[in-house]
Amino acid sequence: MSYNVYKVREDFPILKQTVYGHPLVYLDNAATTQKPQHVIDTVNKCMSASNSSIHRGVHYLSEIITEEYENTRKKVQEFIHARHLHEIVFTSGTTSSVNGIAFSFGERYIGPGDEIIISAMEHHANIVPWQMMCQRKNAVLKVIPITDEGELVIEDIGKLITRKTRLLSITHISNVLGTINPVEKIIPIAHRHNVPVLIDAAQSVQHIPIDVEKMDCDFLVFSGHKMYGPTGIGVLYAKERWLEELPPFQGGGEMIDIVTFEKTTYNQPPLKFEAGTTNFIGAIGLGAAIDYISSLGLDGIGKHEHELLEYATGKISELGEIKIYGTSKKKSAVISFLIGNIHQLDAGMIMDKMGVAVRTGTHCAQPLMRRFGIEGNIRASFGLYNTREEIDVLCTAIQKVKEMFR
Amino acid sequence: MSYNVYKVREDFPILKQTVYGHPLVYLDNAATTQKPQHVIDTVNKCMSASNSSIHRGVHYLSEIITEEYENTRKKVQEFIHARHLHEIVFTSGTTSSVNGIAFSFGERYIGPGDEIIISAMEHHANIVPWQMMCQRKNAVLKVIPITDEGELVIEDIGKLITRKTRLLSITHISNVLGTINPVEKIIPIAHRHNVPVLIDAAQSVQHIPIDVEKMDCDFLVFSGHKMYGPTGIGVLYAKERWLEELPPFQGGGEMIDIVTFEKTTYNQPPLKFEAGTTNFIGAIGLGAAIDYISSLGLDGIGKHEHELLEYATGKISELGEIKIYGTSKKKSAVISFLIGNIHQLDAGMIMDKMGVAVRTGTHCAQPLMRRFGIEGNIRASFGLYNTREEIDVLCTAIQKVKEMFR
Amino acid sequence: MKNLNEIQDEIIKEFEVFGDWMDKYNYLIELSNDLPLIDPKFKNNDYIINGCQSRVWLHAGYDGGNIRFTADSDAIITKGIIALLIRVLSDRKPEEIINADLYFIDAIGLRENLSPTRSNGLLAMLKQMKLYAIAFSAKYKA
Amino acid sequence: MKNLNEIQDEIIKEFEVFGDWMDKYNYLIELSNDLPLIDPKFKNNDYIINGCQSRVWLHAGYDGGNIRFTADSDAIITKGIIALLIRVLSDRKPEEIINADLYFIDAIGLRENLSPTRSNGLLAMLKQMKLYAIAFSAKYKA
Ligand SMILES: Cc1ncc(COP(=O)(O)O)c(C=O)c1O
Ligand SMILES: Cc1ncc(COP(=O)(O)O)c(C=O)c1O
Repeated sequence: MSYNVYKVREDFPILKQTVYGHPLVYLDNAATTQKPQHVIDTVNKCMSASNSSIHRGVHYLSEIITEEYENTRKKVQEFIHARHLHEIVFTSGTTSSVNGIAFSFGERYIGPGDEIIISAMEHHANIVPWQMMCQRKNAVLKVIPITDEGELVIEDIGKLITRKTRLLSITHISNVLGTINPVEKIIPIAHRHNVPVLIDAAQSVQHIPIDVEKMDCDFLVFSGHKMYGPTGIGVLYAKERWLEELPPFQGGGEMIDIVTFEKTTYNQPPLKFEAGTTNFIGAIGLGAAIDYISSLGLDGIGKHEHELLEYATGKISELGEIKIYGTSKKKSAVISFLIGNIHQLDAGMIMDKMGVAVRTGTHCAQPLMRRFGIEGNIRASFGLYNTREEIDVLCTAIQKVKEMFR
Repeated sequence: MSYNVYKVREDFPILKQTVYGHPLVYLDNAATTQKPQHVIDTVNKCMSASNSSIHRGVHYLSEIITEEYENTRKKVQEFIHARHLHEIVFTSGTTSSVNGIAFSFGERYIGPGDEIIISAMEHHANIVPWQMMCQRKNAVLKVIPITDEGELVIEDIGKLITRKTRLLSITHISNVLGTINPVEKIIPIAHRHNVPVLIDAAQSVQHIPIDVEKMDCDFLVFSGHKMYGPTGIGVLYAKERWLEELPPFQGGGEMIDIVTFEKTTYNQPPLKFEAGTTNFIGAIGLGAAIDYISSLGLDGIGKHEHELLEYATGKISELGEIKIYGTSKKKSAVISFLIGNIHQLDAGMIMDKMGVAVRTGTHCAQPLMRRFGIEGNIRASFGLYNTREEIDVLCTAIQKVKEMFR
Repeated sequence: MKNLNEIQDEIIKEFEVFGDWMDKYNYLIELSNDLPLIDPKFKNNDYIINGCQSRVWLHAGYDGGNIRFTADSDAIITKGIIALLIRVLSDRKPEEIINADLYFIDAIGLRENLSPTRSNGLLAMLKQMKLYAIAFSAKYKA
Repeated sequence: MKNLNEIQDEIIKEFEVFGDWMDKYNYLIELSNDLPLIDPKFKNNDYIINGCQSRVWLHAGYDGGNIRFTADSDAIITKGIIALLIRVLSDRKPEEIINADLYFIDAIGLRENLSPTRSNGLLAMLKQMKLYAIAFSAKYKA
């Protein structure tokens, strides 16, 4: 069956909206995605029919909601092809997942002079937690450079790794450049030096199939809200042995085994890492998002989005005076650009009034902006419901911007 | 206008349910509360009409959702009577709030030999984060004892405080005993010794009016899901000066000012403490919950719940062979008890099959259980929608348990 | 002696007569008296299986090719369910235990009691029973 | 010279003629040329107001009881809005600036540009203007 984007759009109530009299053209999907009716209904049902505290109750509602929650864990496991169910930890988002690991990994393994490697294209969520930890532990943060096309300089990775390197943390797909990093090449390099690897999949899990077993990453993190699910829910995947060895990053209810004032022993993973009342409604909503994505199929979604990318790249380039940031051969459906020397904020404000929602600014990647010598740019990022017609509207809006600021 | 609980119940779709053929009698409100239609609708609307990434966008949806989010911050501020808007930080729940403060406070102020004081009636969420921090910093955790009635031994607080005491962290209301601690007495004692105070309001904010200015606490934490709001959202209130002095507990997008690989500077509070994409949908849902509570009025709610407590305490005691844990004069609507020497799990399972949802076990307060020499007990906790008739059903269920295990 | 599935079918039959949950639970309470109790000397932390809601003690003995289980719990309904599990699994060869498909639990409506999320220790106990079987099998094969 | 509110009303009138957003923005772009530009020597980090989306530089001079503002921004629409703010607030006594109620912003539909959540630096600039007024007022009263 072929992918019918017009039918898909009907699943998203928000897309029927008009903005300043124009149909909404939502091209800010790398920031957050819209929710299909199935996710909305699931969250709704959860709050209307099964809400109750998970794990701890022996009563009926508690039983049901716990089962729904644990079923979602299973869905996540299957979605990313993890070997074990207990390798899936629910967090409140990518940022929490990275912070959690940065803390626990830091406590357990990092001492003065040790090194963490990230890349020049990371989102702040994969920079700042490591900086904070390095500062606490007197460790060193090293950075893999990128080319002008926005590709990692793979040859440099081997050179950056020393006997002091403890972890490599990189993004799977850049939220600005769209670059799909060759993790299948990078991870073996790191592993050859016994360096574990964290993959920030915030921008990949909604676009391309993930198989953590094949990929062989040690950690993988992502957010629900960027994959058509609710806010406040995210995932931390970690190989079994890490979850066993690492200390918990938060303390509280549920994550404990025995608590005395003198000493506390912890529960088994994943519960060891899920302190307090988790966002179980959000998690169950995330389960619905996974079901939704699976029902469309990531292959079809990926193909559709790739077509949009090619179409958009062609059309936008044709407009002239456009500089695109990120021209990697393997690219996800994100286009960051500047129009002549027009300030991105000026452009964004005009486009907004034409119903086109794009992001302007640094996209939480200031070092990357600095790498390209710019203060910020405009980013159009596509999702499974975007159409060619919307790209035409985007181009009209760019044209209008050019006219106004000429 | 008098409080009409039957009318109130109509706002909660889940309460219309039957369980094993019996009407649901939900008495597990201290674990989590049910959601009124207004909260469900707000979350629904948020996902259907205004969802977009907050703060960072210049486009229409981003504008609207940011305004809704910041309006909720204002609602929280007014609800707990905080002096400044920026003293309200959104977290993912009480547990996260306590962990966050334990981390940041630990990093900034705690050294070897320093002391943190908690009490013997704390929830694990207000024990384990301090233990973890004390272990990291070689600090000492001290515990205020409680009486057999379940009241803090206030006289001991002054004795426990030394020149090494850095923080006092206690619960406002015990989730097991129902004790309403006299924070208006305790906080001045601590402040007289220059010791700041954190109040765990997870069990109070939905039952009694809170005025942090009057109370003069330094920190106050609570969860949305226990006050008829969504899961995955909570609040950390802190006095302005603390939020300025304390380092952030998580790093990522939004909480930064300028990021370079060498050095990162942070945003102003509250954003400094809200790393990454927050649970803005949950926050807006929490705003709806606050509106709902305010529309009923905490005074009316408190009076209704207190009547339920008195009625239930009388009726349950009359059944005979009941031991109630927590008999403080000032008590919230929670009754923990054991029936003769019947195991709490046996009792809970029978009651469940009669439609009565109570909690059994240690209620995430193992040290408190140990203090009373028990493995666990049964807890019935009331919310704004519970009725006398439901307490009658509870009593019938207890009676049945007694018969079966006689 | 009946085989493992015959016993399961027998239990399912027994439970069919019960009209409601209370009858079922009354029967489980009755059954709790039939539980082959663990020797008090084993009722210690070496043999405990900690659920967060109730405690279970389990011992496995090996006798003439068969494993014999004895147990106890502080909660009575839990004890009744253990009595059923032991009735099905005790005095059997390790292989039978390892390969057992315990469909009776679902059939008599006690599935929730053995769900991974129930913290009564029963699922952990069942795992422990299979582990004992694997251990004995390895030991006496070798 | 017109008082502060007369100027606000004048601006509101000017904007009333615009049928759509693009006309408004075109006018703001035009206005950006009228902005009394900050002396280049002040266009440095001491005078910068950082929004995360655009940068604004602001200088305040004091002349015969009145405050005179000059400014600049890297974004043109931002510059246009600053031009309006300066038209209303510049060359006025500190007290007028401190007490100014800037209702014209709402009236011409630019409220969102001065919302606390917009990170274009305009709200911070407005605060800074009032702070200058307070500072000059204190200095020359004392
Ligand atoms: C007194 C008290 N503190 C803290 C918590 C933890 O709250 P949460 O699980 O929502 O983080 C609870 C609830 O379980 C509680 O009752
Ligand atoms: C590559 C990347 N990593 C991390 C994040 C942070 O995700 P979140 O804000 O959901 O925690 C984002 C999204 O902003 C991202 O694009």
